[in-house]
Amino acid sequence: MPNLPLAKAINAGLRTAMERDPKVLLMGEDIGRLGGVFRVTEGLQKDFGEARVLDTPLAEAGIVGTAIGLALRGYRPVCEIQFNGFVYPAFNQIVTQLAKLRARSQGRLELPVVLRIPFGGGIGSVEHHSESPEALFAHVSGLRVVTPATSADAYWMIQQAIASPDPVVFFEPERRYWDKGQVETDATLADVAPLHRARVVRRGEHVTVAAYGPTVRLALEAAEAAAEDGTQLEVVDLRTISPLDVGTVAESVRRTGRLVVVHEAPTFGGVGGELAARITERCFYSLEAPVLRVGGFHLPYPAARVEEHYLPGVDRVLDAVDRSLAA
Amino acid sequence: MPNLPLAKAINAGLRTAMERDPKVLLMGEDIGRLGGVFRVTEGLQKDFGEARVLDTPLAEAGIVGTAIGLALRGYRPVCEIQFNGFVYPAFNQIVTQLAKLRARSQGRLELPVVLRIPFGGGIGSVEHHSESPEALFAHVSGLRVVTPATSADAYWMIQQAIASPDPVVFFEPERRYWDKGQVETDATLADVAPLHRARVVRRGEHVTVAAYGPTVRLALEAAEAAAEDGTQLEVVDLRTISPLDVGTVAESVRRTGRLVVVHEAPTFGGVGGELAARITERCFYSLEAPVLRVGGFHLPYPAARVEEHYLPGVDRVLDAVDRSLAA
Amino acid sequence: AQAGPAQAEPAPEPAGEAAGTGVVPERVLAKPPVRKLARDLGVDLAQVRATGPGGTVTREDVLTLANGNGNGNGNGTAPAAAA
Amino acid sequence: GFPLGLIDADGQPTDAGGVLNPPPPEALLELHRRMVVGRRFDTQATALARQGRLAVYPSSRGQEACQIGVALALREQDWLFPTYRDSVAVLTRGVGGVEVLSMMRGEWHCGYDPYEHRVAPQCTPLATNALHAVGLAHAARLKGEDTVALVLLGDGATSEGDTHEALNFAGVWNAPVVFLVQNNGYAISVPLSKQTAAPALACKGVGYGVPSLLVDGNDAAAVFAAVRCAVERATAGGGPTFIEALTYRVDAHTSADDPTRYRDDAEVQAWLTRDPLARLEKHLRATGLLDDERARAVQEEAEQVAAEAREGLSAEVEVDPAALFEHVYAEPTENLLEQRARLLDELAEEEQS
Amino acid sequence: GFPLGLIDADGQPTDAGGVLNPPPPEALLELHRRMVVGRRFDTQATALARQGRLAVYPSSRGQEACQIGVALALREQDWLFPTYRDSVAVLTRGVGGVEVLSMMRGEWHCGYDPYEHRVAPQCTPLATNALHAVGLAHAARLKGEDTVALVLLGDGATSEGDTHEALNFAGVWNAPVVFLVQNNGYAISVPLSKQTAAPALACKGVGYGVPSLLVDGNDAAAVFAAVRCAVERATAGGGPTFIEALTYRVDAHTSADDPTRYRDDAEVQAWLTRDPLARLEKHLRATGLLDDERARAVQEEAEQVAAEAREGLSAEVEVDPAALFEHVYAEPTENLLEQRARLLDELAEEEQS
Ligand SMILES: Cc1ncc(C[n+]2csc(CCOP(=O)(O)OP(=O)(O)O)c2C)c(N)n1
Ligand SMILES: Cc1ncc(C[n+]2csc(CCOP(=O)(O)OP(=O)(O)O)c2C)c(N)n1
Ligand SMILES: [Mg+2]
Ligand SMILES: [Mg+2]
Ligand SMILES: [Mg+2]
Repeated sequence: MPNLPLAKAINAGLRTAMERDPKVLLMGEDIGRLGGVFRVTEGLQKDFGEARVLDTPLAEAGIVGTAIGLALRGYRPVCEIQFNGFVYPAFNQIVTQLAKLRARSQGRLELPVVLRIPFGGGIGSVEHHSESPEALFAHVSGLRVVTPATSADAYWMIQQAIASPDPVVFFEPERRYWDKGQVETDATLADVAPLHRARVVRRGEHVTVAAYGPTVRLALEAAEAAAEDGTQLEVVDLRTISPLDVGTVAESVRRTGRLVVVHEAPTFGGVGGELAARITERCFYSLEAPVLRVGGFHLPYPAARVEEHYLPGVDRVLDAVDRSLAA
Repeated sequence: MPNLPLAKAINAGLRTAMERDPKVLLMGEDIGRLGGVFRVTEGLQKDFGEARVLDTPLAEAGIVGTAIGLALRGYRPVCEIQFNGFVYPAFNQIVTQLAKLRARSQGRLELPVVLRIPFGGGIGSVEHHSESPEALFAHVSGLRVVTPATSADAYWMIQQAIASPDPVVFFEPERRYWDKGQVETDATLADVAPLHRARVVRRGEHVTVAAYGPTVRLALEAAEAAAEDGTQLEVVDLRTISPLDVGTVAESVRRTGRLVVVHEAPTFGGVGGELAARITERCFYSLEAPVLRVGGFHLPYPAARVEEHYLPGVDRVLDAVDRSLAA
Repeated sequence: AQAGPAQAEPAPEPAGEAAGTGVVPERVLAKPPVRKLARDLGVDLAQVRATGPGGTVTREDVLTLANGNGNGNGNGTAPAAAA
Repeated sequence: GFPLGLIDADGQPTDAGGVLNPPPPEALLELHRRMVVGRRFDTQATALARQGRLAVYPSSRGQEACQIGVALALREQDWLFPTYRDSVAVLTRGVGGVEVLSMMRGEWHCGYDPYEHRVAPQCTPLATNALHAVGLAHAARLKGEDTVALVLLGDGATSEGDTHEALNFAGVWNAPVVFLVQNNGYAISVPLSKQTAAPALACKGVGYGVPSLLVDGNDAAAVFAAVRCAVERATAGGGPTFIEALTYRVDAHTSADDPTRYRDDAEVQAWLTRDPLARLEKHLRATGLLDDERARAVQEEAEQVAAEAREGLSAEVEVDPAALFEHVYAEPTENLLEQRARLLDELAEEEQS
Repeated sequence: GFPLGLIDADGQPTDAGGVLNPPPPEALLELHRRMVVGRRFDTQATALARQGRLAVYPSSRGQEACQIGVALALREQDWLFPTYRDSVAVLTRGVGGVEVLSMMRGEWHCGYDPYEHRVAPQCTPLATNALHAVGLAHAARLKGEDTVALVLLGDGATSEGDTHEALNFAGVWNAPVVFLVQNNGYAISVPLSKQTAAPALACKGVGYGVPSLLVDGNDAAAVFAAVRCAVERATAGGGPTFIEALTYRVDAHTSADDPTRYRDDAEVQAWLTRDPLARLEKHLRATGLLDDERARAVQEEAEQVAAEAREGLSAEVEVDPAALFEHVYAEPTENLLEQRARLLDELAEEEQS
């Protein structure tokens, strides 16, 4: 059971998927010879050739648009968007085409395209490299949106995303790329948890904390800290953003009576609002406190020097936990 | 006090703004000689000339991108996006540039650009002509997002949007273009309600219903119907989506204890979720029932033949009201 | 769920709203599970004497009245408990 | 001379500078037959829109040489990526008349199986389909299949960034794809002079290393020959071709449009003298290929197609709102199932009351 | 010959086919001085990035002829729209060294007042700035001002749809704008051959009716002359110009990049023989315009600029997190004020503990 950094786990997952299915192609800017700016595709062009790992021209609409055409003939393109802030040139292709062609064709056209997007901050980068745009994709029907928080999930979820008959936007937490974790590579796709299920990653009775991608580790750190004060947090790794696994969270909240949602994206219009609304609908009479959200301010993501003030940290999570308990 | 259809009220507002300030320019596809596909700009090119009412090439990124350049030199471009479904080619310019250049320049660059976008369904149109993408813009900081529901608001809000030093996304409810309403054109911009305030448009004690744009009339119709059964709905026209005027809604909910939010966009990830979360945070102890949302299904907007099943109607609003009262 | 920490600190929200606006809320203030408890026990919240922070009705307030050893004051707007 | 043509407005043969191969007689007759049918279908659809049987209809009247030239020049295994304006090309490719009009009728789907006739759904967001065509063409190359993709674009659509990205990818990948721009003079109300300062749209290919042709888009023989030539080049590994076909939209942009606001009738009249159908008919009559009998038979067939469309569209369709939820994903999500259940409840309740 | 040049790699004058006007001696000396300073600044910035004083730095080493040629050819009233790679051009335009590096230092803002030197914020989302330049140029025309906008683009950026839309709008509006592409051979790791199949990027202008030039981008005199020529044309109402400057990125893409993964050192070495600074120096020495004394003075000035940057960047900056909330809107929204208050509370609490 190898111990892999998250980036390497995705690399391994891509490799496995490419070995299993010759229709899996990788496309993107600098993913071939360079192996991607985060080296997630390192070595794959060398081993699978230029026909299966394509260094495309620099044009995101072009990447997604041609991926759609490839998918129409049975390919399963996995497109790398180099950084979160550069997905927008492709937004038209994603929203009006990739997401809708299945419905427009009454299910006759299937587009098993995966868009890999590194997201989130904390790596000291410059502007447009640390944003969290997942809510913009979740609102668009026809897309599936997921994000792994650990190496094990990264390895399996990328394979599940590729195997999915639907387009999947696969967000990769930049600041967790180098975090290591055990990966059970001997299992099979059928054995592992389904792509669209949240997972309780720590049990606790006082407050449920829901997080995804980069904030899962943060939530776990907060849980450690809270435990020292005698407060037991239950941490849910959402894993899937669209569809949201509201059931798993609701089950937890019915026990704890309290929920804090943590993400890096601005709270305003973010995924936390949706989860808060849904949980409040489902668990109204169990709620001892309003669902609280911890997230980014409604600001352009600020570059390296100021990001520590922007990013939700353990203190902010604990503060929300306290406010929840005080209600 | 003229009685104007909403489209004509916007036309009149544009005209007034252009007369007052020679820096106001209109740009877009077919807005000049044709007067726009909804005729909102009718007659303006004739009266103000081709230099101030520009028929642009067919390229939305081009429209918004050049509008930014024009704004850098003091112009106030008002861009028409022909239909909601065609704003996405401009999304990159809107999100990474229009919304962020003020912050990136520490406030030295001011971009008083207005994007007019007809939105919502109910006019029997084909695909991509009836969508409600406002949540995608609300999540993006640096943009202001508003929508008028009446001719009077249309007339004044478009002028306020143009006068705003910030970029404003101005959503126009397509199916209300032909609805007539009194417009008090003799007032001044300083007299009328501020751009970013919600308004209680009907008083009632039992349930608050918040709506915006095309659904305001729907909410009022529901209130009429409910009143016949003795249920008094308080109807709030949000008017502003970003920033949201949560205070006005909270004040109402503290009295009624119940809130139903109505919009045409899919509820999943929509503006209703944000409002629900915020109101629940602020009015937790006043809420007799969870905030309920009435909105579009999480589907591609279906064209003419099926839209009546998709669009929220009076029955769905009343059903939510009943569910709220039953909680 | 735990009552301990909740009693240690006043709930900021209702207190803030009531104090901040100077407007006496017209509704009985209670969190949803307390509302449910009252309903399950057949207690009219308006009859409960509210002792929670910011004039909120607590679970104990409901139980007190339900057990017959409370005297409702009828308006549910008891002064905020001392913080 | 430019644009390249094979049959001039008076039906006289020209030589297209030897660049294009004149189609054989059977091909010319087939072009004629399908143009007659296509025009009749188009007229019928416009009438149906006027009657409210269609939500809207964008006519291709006057552009039949492009519609039919393209559809017939493609081989069975080739793919067509049409726009909303290309109903006649789609019809000619084999899709049934009622199916072709599904979108315009207000359905939530394109109405046909794209794989059956290798026709992508008619595309509304302009120029997005150009990239799909390039991707599909590249897929064919990867698979070693002899398939060419052809995308139809309007003059206005060439201004969109996606057209540029598509040409660029096509050039770099040497993809077997044909870009055919029907330059019909207008993007709704905007004339070409406000759309581009290029001397001709066909110049654009140069910037991508993509060979380009400018053809008379009202000359079905020329369009057919140009597309054939491009398809053959692509098949031989020669890569993409960009074809600008100069034509004119005789009718309104759609049934909802009022063209008198932005163009003179004189302009329309001038173009009517270059009518693609009349010129081919003249040519075929002059060369003795077409006689009255065949002309009558063709006209009857056209009436038949129109009648079928008319009848098909006057039949009330069962609307199944539940079907809306079927194809958003391969399997509906729980969220969609809940939403569907709610809708079905509503409908059941309505039934009762 | 192509590309057009005025001074070859050995410092010998060439005639650029008479197309370009050789700059006068003072201009050549100024080009030299600024290139020496620019290169030193660039080396310094790379070093600061290595030391962690900058979050990242994209070097323009080897591209000084473009950076300086452009900056000096523009007139005071003209506007420059630079990218992340164009720090040296921005510096040369008058922006202070520390300010130029603000973004790369990890600030949340560009660091300078765009109106002071008429330099837009350095732009990261590729090609978006091209449209801003066209809009600003059009604004100048509307106002009747004699202002030209110049946008810097990379070879990779020409693949983005926005570049195409910008060229098209510029052509249609006949806008006084210059597109200058520094074709430095790579977009990060992707060589030009995978970026386009065009024989040259300069061919692209044809498709927009925009006159184009291909110049030797390592020849500062040629770049200067080409831009001057374009500016004069624009000023005279001649509209936009597209200039491809052939050059090479000698250093890594940024300080975070490892170019050995995608290119041979031999290629770099070959380009070093075409160094823009060395050739101009050779030329100036040969023509007697540059002597040791001036060379030394220039070098000293360069050291001075580097020292200032070094010191400026080693000074710790006060970070005011509250400032983040100031400039999102002209007036912060209530929501932002609440968020700011929350942050300030947090910080106050941290202070205490
Ligand atoms: C991205 C996008 N923007 C705007 C529209 C609205 N629209 C529909 S057709 C049209 C004009 C298209 O002109 P052209 O490409 O010349 O094709 P034609 O209609 O003449 O066949 C416009 C602006 C659209 N469909 N897609
Ligand atoms: C829209 C967009 N996509 C991707 C990137 C990431 N990126 C930054 S620089 C770069 C390469 C740019 O190459 P080129 O235009 O040739 O300029 P150069 O770096 O060589 O100066 C890429 C892909 C970006 N900044 N913007
Ligand atoms: Mg056209
Ligand atoms: Mg684009
Ligand atoms: Mg480059």
